Amino acid sequence: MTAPATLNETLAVVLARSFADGEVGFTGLLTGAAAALFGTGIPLAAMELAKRLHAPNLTILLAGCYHNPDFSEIDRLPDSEHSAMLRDLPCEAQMVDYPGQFVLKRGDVSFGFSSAVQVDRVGNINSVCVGPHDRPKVRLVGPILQPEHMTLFRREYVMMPHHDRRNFVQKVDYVSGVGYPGGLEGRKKLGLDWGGPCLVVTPKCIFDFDREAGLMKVRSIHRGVTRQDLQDATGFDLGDLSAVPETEHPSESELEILRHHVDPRGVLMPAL
Amino acid sequence: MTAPATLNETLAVVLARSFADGEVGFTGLLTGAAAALFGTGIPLAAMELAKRLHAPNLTILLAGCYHNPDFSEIDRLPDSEHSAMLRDLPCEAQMVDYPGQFVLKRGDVSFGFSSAVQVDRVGNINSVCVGPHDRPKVRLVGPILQPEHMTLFRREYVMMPHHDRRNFVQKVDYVSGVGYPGGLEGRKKLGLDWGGPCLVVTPKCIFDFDREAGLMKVRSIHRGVTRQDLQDATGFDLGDLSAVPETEHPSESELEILRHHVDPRGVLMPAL
Amino acid sequence: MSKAPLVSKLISLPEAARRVPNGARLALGGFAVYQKPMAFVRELIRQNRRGLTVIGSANSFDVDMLAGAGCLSRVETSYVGLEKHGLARNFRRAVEGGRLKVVDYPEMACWDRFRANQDNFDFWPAKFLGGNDVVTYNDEIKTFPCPITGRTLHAFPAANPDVVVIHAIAADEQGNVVIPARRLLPQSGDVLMGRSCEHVIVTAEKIVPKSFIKRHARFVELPSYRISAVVEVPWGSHPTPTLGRYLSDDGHLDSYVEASATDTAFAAYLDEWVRRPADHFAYLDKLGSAQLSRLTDLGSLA
Amino acid sequence: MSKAPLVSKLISLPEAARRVPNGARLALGGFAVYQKPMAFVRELIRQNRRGLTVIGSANSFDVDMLAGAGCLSRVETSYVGLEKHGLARNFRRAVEGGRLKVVDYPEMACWDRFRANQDNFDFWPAKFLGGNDVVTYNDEIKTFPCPITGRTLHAFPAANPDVVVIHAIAADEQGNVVIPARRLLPQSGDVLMGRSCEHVIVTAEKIVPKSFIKRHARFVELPSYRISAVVEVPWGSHPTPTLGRYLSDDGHLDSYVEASATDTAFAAYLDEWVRRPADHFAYLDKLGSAQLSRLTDLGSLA
Repeated sequence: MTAPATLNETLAVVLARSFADGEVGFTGLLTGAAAALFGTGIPLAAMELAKRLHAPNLTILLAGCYHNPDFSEIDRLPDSEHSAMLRDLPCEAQMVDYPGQFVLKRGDVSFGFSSAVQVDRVGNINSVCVGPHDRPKVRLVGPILQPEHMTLFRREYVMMPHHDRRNFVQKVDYVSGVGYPGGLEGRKKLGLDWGGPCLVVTPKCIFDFDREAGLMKVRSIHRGVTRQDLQDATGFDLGDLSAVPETEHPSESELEILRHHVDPRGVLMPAL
Repeated sequence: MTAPATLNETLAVVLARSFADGEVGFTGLLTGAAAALFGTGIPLAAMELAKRLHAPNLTILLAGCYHNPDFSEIDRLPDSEHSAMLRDLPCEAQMVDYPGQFVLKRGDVSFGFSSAVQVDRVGNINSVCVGPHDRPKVRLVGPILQPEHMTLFRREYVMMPHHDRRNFVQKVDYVSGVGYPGGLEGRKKLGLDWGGPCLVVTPKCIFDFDREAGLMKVRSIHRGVTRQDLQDATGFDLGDLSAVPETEHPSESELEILRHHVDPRGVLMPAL
Repeated sequence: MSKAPLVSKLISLPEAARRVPNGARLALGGFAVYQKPMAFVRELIRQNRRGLTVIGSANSFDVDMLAGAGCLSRVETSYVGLEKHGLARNFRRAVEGGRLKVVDYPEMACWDRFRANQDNFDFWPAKFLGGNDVVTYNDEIKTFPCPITGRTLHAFPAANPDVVVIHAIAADEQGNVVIPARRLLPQSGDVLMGRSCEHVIVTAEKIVPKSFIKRHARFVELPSYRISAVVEVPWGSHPTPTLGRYLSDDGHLDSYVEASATDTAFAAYLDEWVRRPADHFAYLDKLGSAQLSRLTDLGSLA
Repeated sequence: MSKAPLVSKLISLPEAARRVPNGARLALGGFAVYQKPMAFVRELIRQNRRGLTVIGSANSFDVDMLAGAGCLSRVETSYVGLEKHGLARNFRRAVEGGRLKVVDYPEMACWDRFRANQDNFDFWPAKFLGGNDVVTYNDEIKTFPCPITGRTLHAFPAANPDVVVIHAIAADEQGNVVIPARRLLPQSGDVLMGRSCEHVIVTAEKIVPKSFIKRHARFVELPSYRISAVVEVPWGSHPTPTLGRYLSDDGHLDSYVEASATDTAFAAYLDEWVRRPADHFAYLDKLGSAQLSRLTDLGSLA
């Protein structure tokens, strides 16, 4: 009998089911074990799985540049975006210039994955600073490509490797990626044509959005996580969680493909 | 004793003397014997001559793309801009994209050469139409790069292979390259930061400009051309030509270099 | 587990041409007399397309042939001419006869208009249009103050093609397009156009397998998701050249130019070379293998 | 007749660094942790430069080292971090201590700011900034109506560097710079920066003869007339990589990161690795031939 799905596998399958055929999916190349797993490894496994199921024409943009790379001959994920290793990784196209193959501002990217230090109730994300901008308590790396992820990509998966009160806050200290302030109407008023977060994926749960109202809500809770655990780890009120289901499980065949074809050597999702 | 300079040689020398070291000179690749000679061949000979005299650091942009090409192994000038022949012509850099190596809008091009069907008193040029634009008597090729030549290049040499009343007109039927309407002040009012025609070179004379007043005037008349010939061939009043000198002559050494080093095989300036 | 088959975007030339409706804004790749999608142009004529607007950077036989066949109502470009082959006489007659409107743009402004679409802007700024009659005769060009300095600038409109058609050397059935390493300006223009529109049709000298694409990954400048349809059309830019495959067919172009002297002679040319041949291969057979072979460009063997 | 000698733009590293005055707006090439002109950065620190603004697309050790040495007053970029090596701790302390102002821009907006200078515009339009705090904290970003559609757009200011410094593999004494065929995004950023400013300094792994330039004409993306000065600096991006020559020196970077934990430890690092070595070659000798050799990247032999 097949061993039960790990959390990583479960998340990869949930993501895979949400991709449509022909879409273009963009990952960064995150570093650090947990961030790399959530921001890069699980998304890549999910896309590779989807390509073997219902979405053979999905295009993977590894590190935002390398089209449909071939992982079959590498032992670990690259940890440098524009290095000799990625230059030499077999793929179908390399983006080496901007504007490049995918036309960012025309919305060629169907979905992306980002990470952040803070996420708030309306789905804004922050990687710039904790505390006031001009004299922050903690200065972070900066907005990077988050502004583009959250507006120019058609939708965004926010991948949060940690789920603590300091990460899930009432209001982010700096909006470096825009969620749904004022809901869909609010985004329209801000001049944003499309895009925004669709799911927020954490080690405890999966959030989706009431996009009209502009509010993040718990879509499912992972097996083994109690409703109380989840609320305690979250810096804003999650409301009544009694009707929230457990996160959907992979099927036998999804797990089989994931384990034996997508990532047989644990390159994409190494055991931490 | 050296044979006297031909008109082509004289023009090449006049042009060469006007180039400064370190400048960047742009030729198109004109076709048709007379146009190719005036628009491409004589300018190239002039630049190659200047490189051997006072301007070794001048950069030649053949057909606007091919940096300092090596003509030593070709028998005739190319007659196609983006052909296999130019791809394979040895040079120091190929511009294969826009924006490319020379930064057009920052004024990297010091001077260019253009041709036109009409030139008028203030130095406007026209290659779009004769007669009204919406129902022209003669439709020509279009503005091509003339708008850029006359504003974004630092200065322009207008090379006119023919000097007739139909070419030198009071007012062009369509301004596809701007001269000095209203003089320097006029250009400033039009929002133009630099550039404009410096010389107009014809088989009969060389014009320069009173840039303050914005008027073309005869700088010199070629040997063998009478003042009456010149006025008769020009569609506007040239004023009192009595003090206008004959076009300056090449020196012995300039001619020697031109004939024996720049164009010993008549590739750049074939005898027509 | 083997992956599911990929979607093929390969269609026939007649099918591809049917995707350009009457009245469409059509951008044709290539530049001046180089690498024009001429087989596609001939198919449009065979299908008797009407009322097209062609948007380009520099045009030649593409626009001239369409003008001569009465397919065009408007051209937006910087140049319509045949370079060493002279003026575009069908085009001239159509414009002088009031049957074809030309909207003139400076050459690099034509590129900028596609750059605007690539950036999803509706306009592109310009500092160099003052005093130029391209503004006088184009009320789509506006002035506006620079939002930083206040200086008055011109804004010209994005190209806004409905359909882009380019001719390339190689593509796979999914629409991954290879641009050869030794490219020149026309090939870059094709890449830019291919990034300016959501409906891009590629005619390719050769449909190649995925292994070829992977071996040339650095040169796949237009990936599958940018391309709507692919057509295999060897010699597809004839009589204009395709860099790395064949040179300009100057002999054929001379006969073209001669025929373009009058409407009657050109109608005969169209009958002979466009309408009467059953399809593109009948056209190639009519040219003959000797003539085609002579045109070969070896490209680079390095 | 032989031509006159060409002007050499070759100068020493100290001379080159002196061309960046206190208070200058300095754009540093490379991207994130890749191919940063680190030898040039170290020379600026040796010369005790003050009050610099660094403008970039994504920054790392370059900005962190300058911040740790007190050279900076302002940074305009999308990212300052060390990727797999963690946060940029000197930078963090300087910002958190109020000694360094950061103007945050979205990543591709950073590129667009240089594209603006390349097009000689004072601004670049954007449709995607609504609701983002990059606007809240930056009064140089303006709104304006699209001159064609009337829609409200943002305009962010051009990068406006006083000096651009990039590190490349090869250049000749005249400043023709070769970008290798197998380049990636950082090398394209260098090309863009090199086309955005009239004062461009190139540090090059190797000064090559004109024959090398001619053999690589397709790859001379920054020609002589774009370049103000050239410096020969082998291993000039160390400890960051130069694609096609050497990899990242992760061992050295670990010791850097460790030293950056406190001001005191970092001052000791700067003394040891920047101020005490007599020049760049003393720095390389201190690293030692074994360590340098291990880093070699063969690039492509094809």
